[in-house]
Amino acid sequence: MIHLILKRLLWMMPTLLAISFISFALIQLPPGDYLTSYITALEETGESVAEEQVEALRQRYNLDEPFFIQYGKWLNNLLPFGFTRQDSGSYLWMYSEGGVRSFNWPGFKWPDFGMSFEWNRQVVELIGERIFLTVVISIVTLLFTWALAIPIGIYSAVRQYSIGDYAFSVLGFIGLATPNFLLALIFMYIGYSVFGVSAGGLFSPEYVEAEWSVAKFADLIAHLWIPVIVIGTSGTAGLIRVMRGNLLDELPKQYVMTARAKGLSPWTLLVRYPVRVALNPLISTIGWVLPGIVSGSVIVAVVLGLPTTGPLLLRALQNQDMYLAGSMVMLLSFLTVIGTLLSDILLLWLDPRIRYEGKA
Amino acid sequence: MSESTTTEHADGDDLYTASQWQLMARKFAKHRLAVWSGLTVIALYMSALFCDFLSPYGLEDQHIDYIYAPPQRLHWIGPDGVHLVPFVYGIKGMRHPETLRKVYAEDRTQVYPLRFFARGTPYRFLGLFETDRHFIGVDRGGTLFLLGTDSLGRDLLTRILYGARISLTVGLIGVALSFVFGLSIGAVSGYYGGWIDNLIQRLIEILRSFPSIPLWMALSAALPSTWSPLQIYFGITVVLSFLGWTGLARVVRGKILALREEDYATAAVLMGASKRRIMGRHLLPGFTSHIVVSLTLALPGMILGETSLSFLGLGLRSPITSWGVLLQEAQNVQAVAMQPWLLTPAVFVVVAVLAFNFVGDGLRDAADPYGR
Amino acid sequence: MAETLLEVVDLKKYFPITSGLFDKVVGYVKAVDGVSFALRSGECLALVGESGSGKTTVGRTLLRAYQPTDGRVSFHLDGEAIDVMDADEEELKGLRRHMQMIFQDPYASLNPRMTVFEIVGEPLLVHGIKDGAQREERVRQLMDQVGLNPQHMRRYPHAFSGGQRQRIGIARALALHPRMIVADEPVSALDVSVQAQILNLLQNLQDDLGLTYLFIAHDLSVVRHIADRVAVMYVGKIVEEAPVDALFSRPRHPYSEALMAAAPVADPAQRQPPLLLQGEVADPSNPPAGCPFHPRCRHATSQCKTEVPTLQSIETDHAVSCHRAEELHLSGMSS
Amino acid sequence: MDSILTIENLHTQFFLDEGTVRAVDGVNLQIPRGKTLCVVGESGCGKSITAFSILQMISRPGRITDGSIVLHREEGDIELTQLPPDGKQMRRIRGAEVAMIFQEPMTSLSPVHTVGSQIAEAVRLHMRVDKREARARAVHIMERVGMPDPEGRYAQYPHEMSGGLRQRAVIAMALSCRPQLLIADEPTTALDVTIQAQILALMRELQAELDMAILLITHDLGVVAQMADEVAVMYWGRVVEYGSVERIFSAPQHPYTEALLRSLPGLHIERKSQLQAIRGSVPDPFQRLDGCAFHTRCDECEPGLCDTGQRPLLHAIETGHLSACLRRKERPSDG
Repeated sequence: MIHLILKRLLWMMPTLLAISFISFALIQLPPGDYLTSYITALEETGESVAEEQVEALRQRYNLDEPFFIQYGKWLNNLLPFGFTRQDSGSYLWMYSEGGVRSFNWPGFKWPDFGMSFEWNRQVVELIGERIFLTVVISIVTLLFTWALAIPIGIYSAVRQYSIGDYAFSVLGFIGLATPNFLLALIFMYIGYSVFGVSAGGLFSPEYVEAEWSVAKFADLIAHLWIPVIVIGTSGTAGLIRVMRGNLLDELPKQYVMTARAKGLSPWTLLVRYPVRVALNPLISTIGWVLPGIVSGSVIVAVVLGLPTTGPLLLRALQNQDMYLAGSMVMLLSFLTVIGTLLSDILLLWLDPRIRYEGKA
Repeated sequence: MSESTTTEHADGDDLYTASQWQLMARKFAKHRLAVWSGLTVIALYMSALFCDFLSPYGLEDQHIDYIYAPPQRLHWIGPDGVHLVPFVYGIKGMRHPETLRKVYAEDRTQVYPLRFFARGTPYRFLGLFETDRHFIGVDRGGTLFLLGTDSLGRDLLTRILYGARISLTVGLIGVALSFVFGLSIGAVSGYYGGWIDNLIQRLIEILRSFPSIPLWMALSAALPSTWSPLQIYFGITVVLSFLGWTGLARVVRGKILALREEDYATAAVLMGASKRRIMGRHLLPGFTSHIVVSLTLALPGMILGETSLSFLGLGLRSPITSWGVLLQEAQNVQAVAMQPWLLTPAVFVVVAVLAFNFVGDGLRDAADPYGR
Repeated sequence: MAETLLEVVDLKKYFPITSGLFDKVVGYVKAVDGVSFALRSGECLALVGESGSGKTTVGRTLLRAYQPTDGRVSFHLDGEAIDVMDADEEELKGLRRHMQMIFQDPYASLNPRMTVFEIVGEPLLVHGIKDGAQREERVRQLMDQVGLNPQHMRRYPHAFSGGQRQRIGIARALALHPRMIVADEPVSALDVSVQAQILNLLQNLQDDLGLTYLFIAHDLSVVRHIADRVAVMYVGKIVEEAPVDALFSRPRHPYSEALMAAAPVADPAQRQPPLLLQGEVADPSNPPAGCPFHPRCRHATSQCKTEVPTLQSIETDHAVSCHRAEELHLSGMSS
Repeated sequence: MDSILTIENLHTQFFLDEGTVRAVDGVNLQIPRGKTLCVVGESGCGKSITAFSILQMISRPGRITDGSIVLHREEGDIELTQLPPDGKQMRRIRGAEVAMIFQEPMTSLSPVHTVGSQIAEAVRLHMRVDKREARARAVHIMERVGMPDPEGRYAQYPHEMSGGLRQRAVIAMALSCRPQLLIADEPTTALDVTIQAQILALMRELQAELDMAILLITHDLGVVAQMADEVAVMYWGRVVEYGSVERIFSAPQHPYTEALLRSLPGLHIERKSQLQAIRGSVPDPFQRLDGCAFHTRCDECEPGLCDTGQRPLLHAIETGHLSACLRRKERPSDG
């Protein structure tokens, strides 16, 4: 089992590296460089930019260097350990001949995702809390999806072709077919026209700027359900299909017959045997449910005005604030990779068959 | 041989000589919802094809006097009794005394019966010849806004019909691109195996771990703003298919791996059939139906992707008209609350996506007519 | 004695087992571990064994459906021995005319998307008979030969029962006039009443066409009925090889004896308490040291636990791989 | 005859889109107490569905449409078909009085529960014992069915065991509550012959010890000959012949039984001779046939008699020997 986890961890490395590479490529994709957009942005606000300031920025972002060297330096910056830039502004590993001064390998440092041009702040600062809220929403949505999809899936499978099954199927398909943002709009419309309140945001106005407290947390919970339902609907619909399918595959199997022939009551039988087995593959669906949730949350957050990564990402993309955008895309992908890894480990722990194969 | 082993069946040769596709068609035909959905899909594409004829106005016809006009109702019964052809009343706009917003009311004195093959804005029918005949319209002086108008006084029904052209084809081209990539990469992966397979599988895994919308957003934000509408359109399809091919490649690879182990594939090897023949005659036909299914199921995803991106302002932009672009007008609650008809393009999105899903589902059930 | 058609020398087929972080190969399933035998022209040699004995792998490897790990297979054609294992694509295609296979599963072995005409005609097409009418004529003839109605040529496999499908598979194997056919459990998936039909067909074809069979099976009564000689396999090796009569009346390997005792005889008058063979078939990825059968053998001595026996001739045509073959008196199937 | 179970005129049908399958079409059977009744027939003859019907484990789209199944027990008879299929009474009978084991040892056990816990669960369901006691009993019965190291095996998962061991575990589970009747549906079909012999011997041994009746469902006439006291031959949803194992094998009365026995290769048949195959194949399950269902394949079929009217009923040839042949009604013969 340890072997399998190690193996998965090892495989995660190239995945993360590839994600960082694609993310950096995204940063580089738009024509022109950020400095140009930055200067334009500054000039628009009426500030003038000094020549040496531009030069300093050019240095800081290595804009004159070839693509791969820029990538290497960017990567080096965001790793929590590695080579630090020396006072001279040169990288140790680039100029080893020129005399080693000092380096703090393998010491740790805070990852440096670069600067946001628009906000003129560190990317890390900007996305810290937003990433946290994104994670909270994703996890709660995942739980919501499961809590709803599993019982419905079981019902649909056990009562296959009943009216309830058909009703859930149709509802599920509609859920799949409705774009997230439309659902969000509908919710807001209902909130606005029926209750006369704004359904947006994650906090009541008085808590937006407040420090974390029990009251703020309670307020978060009270606001969380709308985005969770909106984001979770399509995933729930998909999972119902999966659960129903899994269970329908398991129901006619012989071990279910054997257990029934023992004299188990229908309910105990169902829960203890086929449902238990059908749940296992469901865990591995986290791998594709999670990117969906993160995706959905981005759009929904824009519509509902949630203080998560979504609106920030959209703004960053619209303004070509690429360090911010690239870092966010990368972090969101990292999150899903880590989520998938966790689900794999969970599966390994729950399913003796996989554990056994790992041993052999 | 001492005995004949063939049993004659009463229901004849028909079922026994039916090919895979015939069996599939028969099974599909039993799936009523899927058949209706299939007809809906065909109807949607037909209306997209003939949108300039079907719509009452031209795409960019602006009616300055009728900004944000609500949908007009079709009436059968007028002050003068029952009409054989439905009609609309004329509408009059006026300022609300307090909010100063424009409100519209029916003018019951003006009756405009629906005219078929009415004259209107000229257009080139399928690019073939110039005409000004529209399927429906009303006489000069009247208006026919069955789904209301937008902020520039443009007829929404017209714009939705034109939008279908873009929204329904973005998916097609995206899927076509995914198909080429998915099939070739999946086939290479499944057929050659080894390190190539391993590499491709890793790549797919990496691409799949990206949340699609943020990646799409980033990619489409990277499209140069100097591009022409057509270039943007193709740019978006490429962006959409960037992730679409992975699913298909997996299906293809899995199927090849499974079918390669089938005894009938071994039999072909043992008779000395060439690799090309085994691939083309034994493996490929084994999963074409599955490819058709996954393509059908990939289309709605692409349509949703386009709609979402355009809605956020990162996909198609006006002057291109797509359903997503139309929905941009419905971006905030105020707009939706005041002009709920602006959401009607979304109804078309939902219907189209639903229809594709049901067709795909029906095809999936019919795909394997040889289930033992 | 008839001339040798096929000679197999020290055939080995190992499947790697991978494990660990880098899928390192940590061992091998030695599915076939040094098998040698010869097939004489026109005879039926049965390969008998339980699951995991490697009998199916032998059949597939010598037809080069699997790449062998080691060993030599030569096919004797018109006085010339052709090396099957080293044959290149071109030579192999030529050889395939003469060596064909019949499969166990009548469902999996026919492509459901091809008509009977296409299935049976495919070998002809592959080997250059492009003319449709000519192919149709031959397919008609083949269907007739295996007892199918040629009028059903345009039907798809799903229109046929298990037994009929097996006939289609046989017709396909016969299409190129092969000299030798590997029949891999051709009747074990069929119902009892159909099994006899197919066995009769196989025998008639052998008589009419002078075919040579390598008949892979686990059912001893079928083997006794159709085979001339039998090779008993246990965990990748042949443990005994003998003419049918000799083997069934007086087996020389304890495993052969045990197999026969375990086979249920369809006669309630012959209900002996079977000679119970304890334990299970050894794991081919980790066979026991010495004689692989020793943990289950009643007659095992300390020698059997350490020394690997070799297949040795003890009578004409009768070879056995047991240290105690000479001294043991084993009983076969009584009749 | 003292019987444990009586089945009368049982009809079980499956309502499919393509039509109705009369899987069991008027079965009459009595299972003698403490003895083994073998139901033999080809695939699709309804033998397994009969077994499932006894435990009322027919699920949609199937349904018992007619007939009665009566379990005779000390406290009085009980008609199983009158009980709600998943009601308390039926559940008390399942596993405790009537137990069942299935064909596939690979899939008979839940893959995500330990083997021991599955056996202990059966114990706890029907006996008032605590967890520790249930575990002890489970270990005990595992030992009794010949599983080496029962304590260690208790915590193992099914995939960690071989097919033979799994089938032993399934038998242990079925016998844990000392049932009066064990229904075994092809319990050895998926096993190798040597393992099959072990399992059959184990069943015989346990039967004697527990004095239980066994309903053994199989297609293998060899297994029938080795195991049965009484035999019921089924064809196309009905019992066509019933009698003691000696009578069935030495003097079969129904042409189908006769033909089945004749078609087997075996010691009494000359090697390489033509087997007497039954022509044709089992009729399509959706078909309706008038008269005797076997008439399409029967050499003795008399047009006008065998292919018209109702399906023939079983009639006594002599005490304890019944047959359902229309032609041989009047003239019983020795085989």
